[in-house]
Amino acid sequence: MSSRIAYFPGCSLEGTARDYALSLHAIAPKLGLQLEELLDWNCCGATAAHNLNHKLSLALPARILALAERGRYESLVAPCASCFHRLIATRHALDGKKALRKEIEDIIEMPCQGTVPVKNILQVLLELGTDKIAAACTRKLTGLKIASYYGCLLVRPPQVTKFDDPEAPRSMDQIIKALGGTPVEWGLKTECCGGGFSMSRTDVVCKLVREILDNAAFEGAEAFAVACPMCQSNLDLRQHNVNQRYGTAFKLPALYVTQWIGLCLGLSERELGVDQHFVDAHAVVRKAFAPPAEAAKKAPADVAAAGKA
Amino acid sequence: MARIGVFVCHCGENIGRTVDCAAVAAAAAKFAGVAHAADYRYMCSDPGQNMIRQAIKEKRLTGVVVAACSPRMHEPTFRRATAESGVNPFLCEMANIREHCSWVHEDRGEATRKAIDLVRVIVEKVKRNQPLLPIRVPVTRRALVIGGGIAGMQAALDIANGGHEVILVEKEPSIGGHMAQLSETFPTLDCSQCILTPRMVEVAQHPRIKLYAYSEVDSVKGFIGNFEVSIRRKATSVNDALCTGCGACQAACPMGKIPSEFNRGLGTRKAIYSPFPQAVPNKPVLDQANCMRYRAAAKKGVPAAQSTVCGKCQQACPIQPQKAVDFSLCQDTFVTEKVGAIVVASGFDLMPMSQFGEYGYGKYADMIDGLQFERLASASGPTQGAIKRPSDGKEPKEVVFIQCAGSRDNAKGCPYCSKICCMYTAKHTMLYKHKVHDGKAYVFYMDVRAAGKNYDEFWRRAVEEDGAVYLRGRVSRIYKRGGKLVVKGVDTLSGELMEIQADMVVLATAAVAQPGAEQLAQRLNTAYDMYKFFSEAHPKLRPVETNTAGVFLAGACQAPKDIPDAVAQASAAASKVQGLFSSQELERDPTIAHVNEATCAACWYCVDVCPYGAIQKKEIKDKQGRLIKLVAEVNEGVCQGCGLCAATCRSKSVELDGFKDEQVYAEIVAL
Amino acid sequence: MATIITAENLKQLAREMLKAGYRVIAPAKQADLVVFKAIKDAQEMLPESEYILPQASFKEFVFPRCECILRYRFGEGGKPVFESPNLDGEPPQAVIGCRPCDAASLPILDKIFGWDYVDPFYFKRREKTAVISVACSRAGEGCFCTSAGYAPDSTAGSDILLKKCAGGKYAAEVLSDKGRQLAEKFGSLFEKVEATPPVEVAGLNPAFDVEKIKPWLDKHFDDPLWLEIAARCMGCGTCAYGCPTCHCFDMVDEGDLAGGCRLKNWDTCSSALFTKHGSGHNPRSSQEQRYRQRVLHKFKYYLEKFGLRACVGCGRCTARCPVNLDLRGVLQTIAGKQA
Amino acid sequence: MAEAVEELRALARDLLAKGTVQVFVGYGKGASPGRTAPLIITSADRAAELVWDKHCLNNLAVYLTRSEVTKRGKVGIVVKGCDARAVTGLLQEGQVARENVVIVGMSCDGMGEPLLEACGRCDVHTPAGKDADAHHLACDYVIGKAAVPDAQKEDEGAEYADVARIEALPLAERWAFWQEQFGRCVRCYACRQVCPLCYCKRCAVEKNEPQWLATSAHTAGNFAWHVIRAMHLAGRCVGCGACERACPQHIPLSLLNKKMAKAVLQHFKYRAGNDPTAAPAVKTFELSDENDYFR
Amino acid sequence: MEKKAETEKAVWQPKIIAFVCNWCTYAGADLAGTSRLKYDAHIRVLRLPCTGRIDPLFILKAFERGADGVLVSGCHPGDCHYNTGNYHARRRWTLFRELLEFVGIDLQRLQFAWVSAAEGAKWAEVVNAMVAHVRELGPFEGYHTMLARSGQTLWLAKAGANGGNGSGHDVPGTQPVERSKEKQETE
Repeated sequence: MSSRIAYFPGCSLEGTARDYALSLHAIAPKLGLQLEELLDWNCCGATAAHNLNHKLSLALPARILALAERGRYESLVAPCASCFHRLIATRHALDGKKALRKEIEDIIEMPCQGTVPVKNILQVLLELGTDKIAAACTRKLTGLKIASYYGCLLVRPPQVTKFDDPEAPRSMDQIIKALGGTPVEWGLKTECCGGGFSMSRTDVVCKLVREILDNAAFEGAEAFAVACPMCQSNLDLRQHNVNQRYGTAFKLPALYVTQWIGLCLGLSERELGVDQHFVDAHAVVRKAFAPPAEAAKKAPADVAAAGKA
Repeated sequence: MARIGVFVCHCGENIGRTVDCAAVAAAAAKFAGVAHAADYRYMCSDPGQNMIRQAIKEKRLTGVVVAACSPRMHEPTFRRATAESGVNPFLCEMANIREHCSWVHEDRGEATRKAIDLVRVIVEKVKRNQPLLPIRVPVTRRALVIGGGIAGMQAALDIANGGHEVILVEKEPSIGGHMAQLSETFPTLDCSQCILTPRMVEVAQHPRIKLYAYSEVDSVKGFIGNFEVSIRRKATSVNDALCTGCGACQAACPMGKIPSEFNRGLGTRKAIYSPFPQAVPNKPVLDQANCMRYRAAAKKGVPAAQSTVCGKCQQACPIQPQKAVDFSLCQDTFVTEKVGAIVVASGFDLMPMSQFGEYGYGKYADMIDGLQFERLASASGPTQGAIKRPSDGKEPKEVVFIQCAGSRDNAKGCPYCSKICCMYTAKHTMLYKHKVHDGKAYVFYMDVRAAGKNYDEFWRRAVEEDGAVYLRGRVSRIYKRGGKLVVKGVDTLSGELMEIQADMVVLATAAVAQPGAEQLAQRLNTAYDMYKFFSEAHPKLRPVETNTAGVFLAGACQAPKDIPDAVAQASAAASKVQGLFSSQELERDPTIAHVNEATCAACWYCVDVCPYGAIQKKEIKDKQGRLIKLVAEVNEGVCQGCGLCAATCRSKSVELDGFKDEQVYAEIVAL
Repeated sequence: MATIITAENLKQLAREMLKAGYRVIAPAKQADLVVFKAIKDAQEMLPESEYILPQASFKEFVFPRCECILRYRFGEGGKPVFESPNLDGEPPQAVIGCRPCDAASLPILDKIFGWDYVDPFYFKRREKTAVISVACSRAGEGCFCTSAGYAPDSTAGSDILLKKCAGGKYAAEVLSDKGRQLAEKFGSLFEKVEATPPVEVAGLNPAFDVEKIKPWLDKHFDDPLWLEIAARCMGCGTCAYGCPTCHCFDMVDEGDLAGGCRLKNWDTCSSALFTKHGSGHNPRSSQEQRYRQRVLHKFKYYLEKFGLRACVGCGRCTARCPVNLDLRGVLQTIAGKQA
Repeated sequence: MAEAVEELRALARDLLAKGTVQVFVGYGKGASPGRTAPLIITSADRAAELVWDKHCLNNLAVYLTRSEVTKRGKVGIVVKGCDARAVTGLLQEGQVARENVVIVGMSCDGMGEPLLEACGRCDVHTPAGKDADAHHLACDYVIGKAAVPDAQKEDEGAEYADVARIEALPLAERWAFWQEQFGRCVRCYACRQVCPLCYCKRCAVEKNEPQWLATSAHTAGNFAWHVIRAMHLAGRCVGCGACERACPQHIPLSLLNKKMAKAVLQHFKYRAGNDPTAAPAVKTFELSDENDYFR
Repeated sequence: MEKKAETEKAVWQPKIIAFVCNWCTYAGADLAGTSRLKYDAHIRVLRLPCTGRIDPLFILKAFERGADGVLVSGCHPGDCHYNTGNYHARRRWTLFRELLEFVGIDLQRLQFAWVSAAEGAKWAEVVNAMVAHVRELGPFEGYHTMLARSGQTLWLAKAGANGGNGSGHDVPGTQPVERSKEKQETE
């Protein structure tokens, strides 16, 4: 059975995270996911709105929810963790609050009952079933050590997202496992990456990203799996700055979980936009799909290289 | 026909000033059923009381109404006077024309009219009052103490020394409780075992204390003075009568890898074991789940006695001819004890570390809780008191102590303060520094709460003399990096983010209720709070009683407590019990509820609303013993006379003596 | 020589009686119900075509559901002072438009209230009451007057009996002095005609032979039939309180320390409390016993004592009964049995 | 309905014949067309008298506490989905022992012609059968399958519209309205007698020491009687409407009970008769219960 | 006419019955006394062990006795001498007051308060407020008329105690007494 899912790109999947969108749309048909882009969608307000105006920060996502309801969709998926968070947080905020909901409905001039559930990409994939994903694979990430990095918005706050374990999430690791990869047990799965400070306070972001890279590498990770444009850009874009700043030599490509899946479905790095990353993923990918013998030879070297201060 | 006497008091000027007492008396004299009415300057004075006594005799009064001050003031006085002249004291009532009338109103006319109304009301009530006799309940002068920790032991000893028999029930193989696990105690740093073990021995040897170790309270029937308690004695496979506690069996047991509960998993024990060397009673118990023989027998589906597997413990037992280790003793047994009072001292537990996701769910070997540290530091512990970290036995050089791990944390469902952590953490830093001189001890804290004799001085010593580094702030995350635990927190005083590469982390995890406290409370039909701690009857004035008469509280089962507090409360509970035991019978206020069995519809609403569980179901049978119907029945020993049942009963089949429907009705109609 | 009154004049009669200070009791609408009520305006009175039987008889205008029969208060020294309500002030009243069955209940009630002790409250009202009934031009589903020994045009209890005839007219049969006085007093409204015009009177075949009832009852005080019928009886008073002939009452005092009054309230033998003793013992402890009492009282005891049955066959008890306990059916069954 | 009635008769015949039950309570032919009457039979050969049609209004649960029925042994009883609520109430309050009654649930598309207003929003057209969980009354047998779908759980607004209509009146008009209604009551107690939840051996109004409630059918007495009855049914009334149907004076008694049901739902989030394991709202409390009206 | 109305208002005094628990409110009222606080005299206190003992029947009966207002008061939530009596009572009242309002009774005439043993001042306040409210509403005409229609003469009142009303006509045999005369009697 294929259920109609409303797809909300938000700004990043149209911009910085075009590769995220690319890979998602590449794998969706292969997995039988029926994504329909929400017509006339608007900005979710992201971090900016609720710093400026509480009502606005609710009204913007509310309108998106309303559109999904009008379209009678089974669910609404927002691949961007920030969009996801705004949408689900709004749904939560309006839940059971008659007066507030009325007010917001008046602002957006649409009924907003909160009937359509909001999901992030991981939820959608898990509900699809890891076995189904595994089955669809044409090749496997033979034993590639991948650190799943969730960041702050996918699983928190728990009472709102009601998804996975807020302190030690497992969902992405399960998918990686299904792809034949080896999930890395590490401590900073949900540590802050610096998010929006990427530009304004690069120093802060570098400090935070470094710790993440460091711990992941230390636990033997060869690459990251992410599901948030913000995380991806910080890990990927800033890795080079970190190495410069701290004299480290991290070389941990950060791929969207959708990209990892795509690769295993036999799609090319280009089709999935993997080639658009700053940290070149090619080597790791090649290794992943290379026969085990070769993989064994290659692995330790760059791990050792990494993490040296 | 009723013959009521009405006595109006002037209370000097207090009533007379605003109420025309003579007029009130005159009006009362005209009420139907009033045989005598008089007013007097001071009714409560001897001459005043004599007036009443006389009138009762001369006018053959059947009831007395004293219009004076509040019944809360002088009701006992006048009821006594009434009783002295041979009329049941409950046929005397007061109309409150002082506090409720003369003192609060100015207009003499109004006040007098109101006074007359109030008197009429009470006259009508007294006409319908019935003589009541105080309820006498026989008291079994034996006490049950649940829990053999320091509080339970103290209570047991005090009661026993007071001359009464005590049944002491402990669920572990040995008494001693958490205190037995402690290395030293604050604020004196004296060795816990040194002060505790003599007490344990005293309990064991006390002629009036019957100790049931490795046992649990299974059910409680009855009420104050008359409880019947069924106790489950868990199977030990050891014949206590024969066993000398020589320990040969333990030595012989091949199962060496079982984590020791007493050492909180830091050490190991055998399948047949006593938790620690000074255990009381010093008899081992056999843990069937971990015994080869029992496992094998279970697989085969034969009783262990018939199995031939292992049996080394039995072979090793020196007792002849019949061995003390006896595999036929494999079933729990039950004993019933009759007691008059119950002291609950079931203690507390620590919040499991698995609840701390941000700290890795306690997955990290080198993250331990307070009690585990006590075991590390204890001379009798798994490391003989040497501070070695669990993972690799290395001596930790940097130790982080985290207070309020769970406590005062709504997110962990535990907003209260655990009270003991500040002090024992300070103690831990000292013990650590005394043993690892070059070590560094960091303490993350919210506040240091050191109220108590010599407490503040104590933690200051930890800082000033032993150089513990106190950081005011919370720890946001701990993760493993190689051999280190990376502790990320903030020092809110300097505003700095802290990151400490620790060798070992000690969580002062919240003190929580014992698992099973809830069930125990339900068995005892006592209230417990939202955190499953037992509730006291009144937070200020009845701190050691429960809302169930005859059940008292001692120690940390009521709320987290340190040793001195627990001991003090235990002694308080003990003295309550001895007070209760001071006479053969206990006298209770007779204003209690009764059920009209003819009209009771058996809907059990009264049973469910009664705050005291004082109403039970009663079977009505015919001569042949066939059940005719069930009805509600009030237990005189337990009922406190609130009348909730009476108001709840739809068929009006429950009446509350002293406030019967007829009485209240008459009062209302008199207005 | 016969007397005629037009429907219009019947209304006019009501109007003039009201003017003359009468309490006029007629079938009128009360929400969705047709009831007997003391109308304020002749317009309220329903035309004969719009009802068969009001939901209860007009009994309560001669035997109120609740009336004060004694007032007392305690004087000086608690001595009681009694005063009895005086009904002389009560206005004359006329029941217009009731059915012969209801009218027939009055002679029955007269018996019980006028037996060894003459109930002044009942008879004061009774004397002041004139009954102008209208014969039934059609029978209701539940009607069984013909089985009960009456007919759609029985004269019993009526002072004037009207029978419907063509052209919205009624042939008026004056049956008593009271009726005669009325006919004279309001003579202008009646017209004399030579011969009685043809009248419409409903035909209703008897459902059973009432004579067969008592003989069976005489012999079957204990009979499984009672439980079979009455196990389903709810024990409420809907039947009794709608019945034209039920007359049982209870007496209660309501008051306070200074005085009060004694009330005479309708009561019903269906209620478990009806026979309950102070001791708690109840000679009629179960519903079938109580239902048996109801039937025996109406068709045996009353008949033996007063020569009348306490049932006029209006069928209200069955219609009103929450569990549709069918008296007519029960009587049919009994009549069908061999005594 | 035709096959349902045959199935019902067969089942009743079987239960009585086998002695599974000694007495069977169902519906039989009424005295007049458009009515049925409760039918209580003790022998299998009378099973043919059972009927099942659009006029089976009575809530038979009331008989489960009547000695005239229970004294004959184990009872088999016919219930509609709505009546099952009353049975649930009786189980909750220990008036009926589940093992002493065999419950035959009848699937029902709604009763009355025209359809009863309450049936319009019925959400239990088909009573729960053996497979029901602990939180629903499980009928021993369920006959038929309702043709009409269960109503969606509508908002309280629609459910209590008639109550709201009264609430909307100014106080004085409300008072006048009820004065008129109560003024008509003749105290036949049909409302109480037909109510399955009014099972008390001795009703509050029958207590005469003291006589809290006047037995006289005057307005004041009636006022007190109906107010207290509503109180005694608060959180217990399952809304079957039997009282109102039984009232010969057509007093809208359901209004009072519905008002209480509404209040109980609003304040205590409880619906009577839904869950045999639930604690009735009026014998428990929450620390957080409404407190605003206390000074 | 005007004048008559005024004099009537002047002569009428409210009749208010209070049901209070023994442990908190009754003690609180005692405290009001010992503190010599002054409050309106037109309240009559009936003492019960606990608000949990107060049956709705009591309140109806109070109104039947011609009360113009009824006050119910006990321990604050959590302070009940019997632990939970007032919680159960609170549920009862939450429903009962809604019911009475539903049948047209102004809830100013039935008020509830938590007054602790320490709140003598609050008790005085509560009473004064209550009496003031009822004074504003005037006599409970609605109920009194119903009683009158039902032949419920308050004989005690006629005998000269507070309050008072006439007797009516709905129940035959009880003779009408015009209310104004009643009121003169009360003074």
